[in-house]
Amino acid sequence: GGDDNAEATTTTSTPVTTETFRIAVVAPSAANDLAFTQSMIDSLNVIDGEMDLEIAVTDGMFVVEDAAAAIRDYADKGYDLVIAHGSQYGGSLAEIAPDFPDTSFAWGTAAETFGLPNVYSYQAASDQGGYVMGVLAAALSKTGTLGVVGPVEVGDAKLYVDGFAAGAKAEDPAIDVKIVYTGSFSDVALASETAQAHVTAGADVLTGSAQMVVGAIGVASTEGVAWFGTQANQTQIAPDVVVASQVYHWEGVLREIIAGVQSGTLGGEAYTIDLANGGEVIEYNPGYDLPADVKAKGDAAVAGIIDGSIVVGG
Amino acid sequence: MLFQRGVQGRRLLAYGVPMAAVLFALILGAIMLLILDASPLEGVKAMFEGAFGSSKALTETVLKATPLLLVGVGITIAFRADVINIGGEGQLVLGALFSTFVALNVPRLPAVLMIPLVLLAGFVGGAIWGAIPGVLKAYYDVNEILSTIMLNVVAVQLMNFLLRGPFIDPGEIERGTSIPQTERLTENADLPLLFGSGRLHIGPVIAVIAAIAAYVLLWRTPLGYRLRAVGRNADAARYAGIPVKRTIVLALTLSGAMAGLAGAILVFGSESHRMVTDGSTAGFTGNAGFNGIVAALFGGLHPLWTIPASFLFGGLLVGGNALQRTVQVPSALILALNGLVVIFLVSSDRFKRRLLDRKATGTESELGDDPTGPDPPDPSHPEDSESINLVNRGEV
Amino acid sequence: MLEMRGITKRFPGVIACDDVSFEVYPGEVHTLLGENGAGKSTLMKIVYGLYRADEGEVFLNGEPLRITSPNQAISHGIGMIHQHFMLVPTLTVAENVALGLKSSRGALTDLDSVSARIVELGETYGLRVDPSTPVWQLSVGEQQRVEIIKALYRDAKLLILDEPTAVLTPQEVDQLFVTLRTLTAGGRGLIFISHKLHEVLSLSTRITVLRNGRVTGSIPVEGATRDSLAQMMVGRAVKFAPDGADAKPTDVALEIRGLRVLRDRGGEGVCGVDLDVRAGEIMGVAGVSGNGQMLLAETIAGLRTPTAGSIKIVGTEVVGMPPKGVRDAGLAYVPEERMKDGAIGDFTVSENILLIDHNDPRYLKHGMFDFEAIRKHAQRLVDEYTVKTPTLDTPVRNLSGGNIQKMIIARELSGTPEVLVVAQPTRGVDIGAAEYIHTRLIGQRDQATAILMISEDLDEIFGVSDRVAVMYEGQIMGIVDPNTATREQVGLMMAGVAQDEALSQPT
Amino acid sequence: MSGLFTEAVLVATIAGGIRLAVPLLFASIGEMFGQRSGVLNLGVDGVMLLGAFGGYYTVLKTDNVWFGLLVGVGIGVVLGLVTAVMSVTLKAEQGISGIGVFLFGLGFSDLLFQMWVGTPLPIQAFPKVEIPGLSNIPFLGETLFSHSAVVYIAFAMVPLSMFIINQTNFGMKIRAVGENPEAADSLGVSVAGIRYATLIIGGTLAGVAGAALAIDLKIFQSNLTNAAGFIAIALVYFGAWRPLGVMGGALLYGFVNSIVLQLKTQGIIPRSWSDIAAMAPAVVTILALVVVAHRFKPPAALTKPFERAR
Ligand SMILES: Nc1ncnc2c1ncn2[C@@H]1O[C@H](COP(=O)(O)OP(=O)(O)OP(=O)(O)O)[C@@H](O)[C@H]1O
Ligand SMILES: Nc1ncnc2c1ncn2[C@@H]1O[C@H](COP(=O)(O)OP(=O)(O)OP(=O)(O)O)[C@@H](O)[C@H]1O
Ligand SMILES: [Mg+2]
Ligand SMILES: [Mg+2]
Repeated sequence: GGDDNAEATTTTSTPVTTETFRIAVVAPSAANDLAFTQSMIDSLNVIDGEMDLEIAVTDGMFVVEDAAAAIRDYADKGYDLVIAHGSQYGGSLAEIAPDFPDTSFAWGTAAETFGLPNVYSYQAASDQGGYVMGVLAAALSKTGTLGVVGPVEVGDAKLYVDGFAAGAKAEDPAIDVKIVYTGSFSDVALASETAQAHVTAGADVLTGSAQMVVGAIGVASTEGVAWFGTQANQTQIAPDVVVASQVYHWEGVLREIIAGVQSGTLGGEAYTIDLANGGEVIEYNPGYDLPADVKAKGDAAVAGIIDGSIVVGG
Repeated sequence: MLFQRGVQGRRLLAYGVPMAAVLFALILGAIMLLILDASPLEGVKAMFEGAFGSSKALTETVLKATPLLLVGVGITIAFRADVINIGGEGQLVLGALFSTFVALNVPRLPAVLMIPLVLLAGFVGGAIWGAIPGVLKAYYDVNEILSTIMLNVVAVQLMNFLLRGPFIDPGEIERGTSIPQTERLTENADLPLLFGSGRLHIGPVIAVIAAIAAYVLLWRTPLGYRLRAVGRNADAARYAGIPVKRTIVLALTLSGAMAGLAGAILVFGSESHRMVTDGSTAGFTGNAGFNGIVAALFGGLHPLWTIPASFLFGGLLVGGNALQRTVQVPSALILALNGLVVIFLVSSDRFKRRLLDRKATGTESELGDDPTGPDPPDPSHPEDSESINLVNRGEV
Repeated sequence: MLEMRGITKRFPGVIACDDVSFEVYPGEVHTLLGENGAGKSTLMKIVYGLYRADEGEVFLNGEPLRITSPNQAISHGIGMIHQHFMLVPTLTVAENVALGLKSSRGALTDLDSVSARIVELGETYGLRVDPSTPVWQLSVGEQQRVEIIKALYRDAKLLILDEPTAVLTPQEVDQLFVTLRTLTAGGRGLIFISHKLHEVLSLSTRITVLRNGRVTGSIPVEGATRDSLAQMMVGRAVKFAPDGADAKPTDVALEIRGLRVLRDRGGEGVCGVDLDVRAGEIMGVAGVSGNGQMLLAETIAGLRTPTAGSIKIVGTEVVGMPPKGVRDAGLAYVPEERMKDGAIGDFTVSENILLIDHNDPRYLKHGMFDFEAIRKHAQRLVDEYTVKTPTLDTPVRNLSGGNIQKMIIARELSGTPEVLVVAQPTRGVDIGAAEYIHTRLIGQRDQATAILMISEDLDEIFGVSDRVAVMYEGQIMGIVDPNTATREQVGLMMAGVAQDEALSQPT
Repeated sequence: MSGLFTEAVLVATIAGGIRLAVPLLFASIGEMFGQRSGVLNLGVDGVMLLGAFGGYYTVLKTDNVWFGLLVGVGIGVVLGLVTAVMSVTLKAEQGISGIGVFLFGLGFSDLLFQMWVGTPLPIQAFPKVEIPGLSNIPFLGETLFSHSAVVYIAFAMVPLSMFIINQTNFGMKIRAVGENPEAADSLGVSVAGIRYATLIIGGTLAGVAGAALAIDLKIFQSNLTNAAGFIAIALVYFGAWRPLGVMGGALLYGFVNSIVLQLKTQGIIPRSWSDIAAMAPAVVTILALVVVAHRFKPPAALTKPFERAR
């Protein structure tokens, strides 16, 4: 089937009732990466069902300068909102946005708007979800050893991993969280071996961030150890071992940004999705037999973070 | 006179060959577009307009061509000394890191000093990353294909390490976002814009100057003579008193330096005026280390011909991205299309050479090769003639 | 058995063969004679399917023959020993012979049976060589035997030998001729190419002379003399013994003391050599190939580092200097293997002439080449040494071997070297050119250059040298006066007989 | 520190090193054949990627890993043929032509993946084959004789290729063509034919390398190989064009990677140094070659297209 993801890669426009709102997304990895880029595309598609949108996607822009050119071009072509969906694009956006004062830009995941009136930023408090995962993982672990497969210790991945470690320690101060950054976002084989090394070292629960973790998930399923996912729902990769995934729902942020743009506010706001505002959702794998007491600890952590009794990170 | 016209015709035909090859690749691309339910005509139009259709498009193309040209010029120099440099990616990165280091440490230097200094730093960084495989080859017999590939791997990690640690924007630590990038580098190091505004900076001019310099070096100076002599017959060069090992090191050093210069230009001529990594070299270089090799070949491994070749190849890359945006096909298609173009280009190269050779044999000259005249004599295929046997047999 | 009619072959800028007709009968040795670049090799490559003739026809045993590849030539019973061997150095003798043949063991190699047959052939034709040795370890003479075995193994009826003797020692040549006579006695036809007239006269049954791609005559060997052949080749009389005033040697310009040098493949190749060459004399170095002469020459040139000893060029110690330093000290050097060491095939004639002095300010203007000056210089040398080349911009690889040699000698003598080391100066060079080169060497000597001339050609050694050093197993056996010593005496010394013993032999 | 030298860790390190070496081994043995005959093929990574996708997709659809491997073979043959047409018949510049195949493979495998699969779904893995008797040997059994079937196939390629190169007529021709194509040609050996054959072998093994990688990881993703094809090329130089040497190189690369991972897991290499540690395999490979490289010479005709004079 050639058009499984047609909506992600081709322009869709519903019949014009009011004025069509035009959004362009520039993203580093593939639109269906089951991770960072897909979380944004999925969210846009949800909104697309609610209002009259025209969505253009340029994915696979891992070359920052190419992404910058795409951002510029979309702005030039009069898109109402250009989303620079990659933290590495920020530097470029800071230079491009002032050239297009009438265009609204959104940048994520990031915390900064450079003080520009036409730049929104959005980020995910992935450490919150990470914390919950850490609590769950520590509670689930029989060996007292957890394994983390990280890419390079930066950005969203670092935030998630740090949250995970904090959550695990909070649940069980004696727990051993082994964190390995492989040094690559794309080396699937190395991620797989890292997972294997964790298992050898006694880990019975694994997690990891970035697109190369598919290799680690494979090992988790072969070895029958539990896996916690992030950024997108990873259940379908290994239905038997994925316990839960932290999933980003950007819809809320997007709705606010679009509303803002339509009412003439082109930027200046920094959004964070988190557990409290429903942008981050812990999606459990219904097929995984998670002990009720463990799940209760996870729910308690979520509640604690939402009511402020648990503070994650700085 | 008639004969003369025949030669001209054939030369035109010869230069038509690569064009035809690109066209052929594009036709295959059009078929892929059809399969993806997109209009090939619209695609071609988008591509052309995206690359050459407006001053903005041309600017993008020229900027894209700049690292290709510099890397390509470096490839040419190495190739003439019979060295294959696949380390462009790593050398670009090292050039960028060196120049970034300078900009981070002496940010207050006035622009007149700052700009030459960061360019020099890039040059030096790339030169060092080229000199390493050079020394390994000349003095330890380590094949440069192996060492340049391995050094590319090392360069990525070095970049990640530095941008994650010592070079990181302090703001990233403060905000806890930890994006592996430097702060916006000092404005004193921004490459001056050619027309005062817009995006076109002096980078392309530097690249063209470098290409001309490489041409002069290779064909008008004793140093270039030595590079070429070592490339064609190292034994004879040694016999004639040319320091072969040092010349090999020099070839890779210069080759790396060109890539390093490109790295500096990529940083200080970028939109963001900072260095940022996505964890891979390509995220920073845009594969220029590889594409530069292609541009050099497209240019017949001649520094001057590499100028238009880089421009066209840069246009292809920029046009490809525009095609992706306009027709909304997956970006992977563009990469595949680039691959096809390269495949057809290199495959057609022999036809072009044949056409050129037929008039050139026996009278071709490298000495004082006229840049506006015929293509350089076929450098890569001395075995065109059976007399290579003489050389081979010498080792028996 | 072979007949060629009206063969014409053009290369850009030259007609290599111009309406050549030529035939070979079974049991005969038909020699092709001609100056360098006359078209001999080209003609033979046409027979062997390496080149295609532009015009003309080839018949084999009366049948018209269209050979487009060596493979076809082989299957028609034609074998060729190339001017430059066609051997794979990393393979063993047996593997080189077996290459391309059907194996009796199907997909597996059958080197044992091939080896047995090689030994058998070796015994029949006097071509002894160890089948299991890798070819790179063989001496040139042995390699040539492998080439002949290859052809015989494939049962070649017609054998082409393109300058087979150029790189052989006199003993090896004698041995080869014995083999070749055995072959013709068995009814095989031979085409032989050589520049050495005495060889031609002793081996051939018929001689065809080429000049500028055209046949100038085809005569039976009876009645042919060196002078008549030379006349046909060059178009004028050739002097075989160059004359010149006697040497007037002065001070020692090249002083070698206790020199020891290792071979590439282990073992000492030069074992304690002391030698003085004075300005204004030609010191000939006689010796069978492989006795360290080349190591000696390369060490003097700075291309090798000795393990012990000293080399002084007009008083300057050059051991430890890079080749450039040695040249700056006053050395010029004509290497043995011209295409490997002496010239860059892809470079043009003028670029090659520039090889040793591309840094010379005379050819530079503002640090860049002064092409006008370079061209003038190159043109002068090409004219002076009659290097046959279409243009100065022709790649040297397209020149014939002899012309490349002349170009190298022209280049090396163009400075005014204090010391000239020249190895095999006329190897593969036609007699006219050889005469000229000898004259130039003597001329250079008379300008007070010290010349060390290494040669395996005793005619050359005796004709040109003022003194002769004989080398054997890395040592100088002695130094003799060519005017008093005989060839036999030198030959004995070359075989390791001590000087006093050799000189006491009756002459 | 305590955990480092336990037997379990040692076993895991060795087994991991072997697993990481497998795709490299397949690909570099294949590349070695091409280079022995005088052709440098820089397109290995592209072929691996297409083989990886083909293998993955086939297993996804058929649930049969052997079909997947077979499709890897098929893709390899086709691309080997393409490479041969380019480098042998059209005599394209070898230092460059492979880059086209690499870029094409990188893009096209991803394109097909996005068109036909979309989001990554897991597939079956190779069955583990415990060699009867041997796999029960303490320590050695676990490290060496308890792997998936492809691992054994990969290592079986080593003696097999040694046999082909050294004992068969075909191998002799490969060596001759790579050293002195003129000489081989003058004896009627088809230089082009031999080079076509070696490039098809090379393509096949690269295709298998990719398929084996994808099936072993049970997944496909854009740029799955992460430039392993280039490493494989480098390892041919490392192994001095000899099967045993190439195997040594692949194992060295795999082991250094595996050891570094274990050290990271054990916390011996601090996290702040993880990028620096990731340089280790490349650096060690270069350093190892510095020690031994001068002893070996590449095939004399490597990178030089052969053309008979006319
Ligand atoms: N491949 C080629 N391209 C151009 N010219 C060539 C080529 N091969 C030979 N020639 C020219 O053809 C002429 C004949 O060359 P050939 O090698 O047949 O001479 P030869 O008689 O064998 O000389 P020598 O005695 O020096 O070996 C020469 O002028 C040479 O420069
Ligand atoms: N390791 C070895 N195994 C077998 N034969 C060898 C080996 N080393 C040298 N030889 C033989 O010795 C001969 C001479 O060796 P070498 O070239 O080192 O001496 P040379 O002084 O340079 O001789 P020439 O005067 O011919 O140049 C070679 O042709 C070869 O046959
Ligand atoms: Mg000849
Ligand atoms: Mg020798």
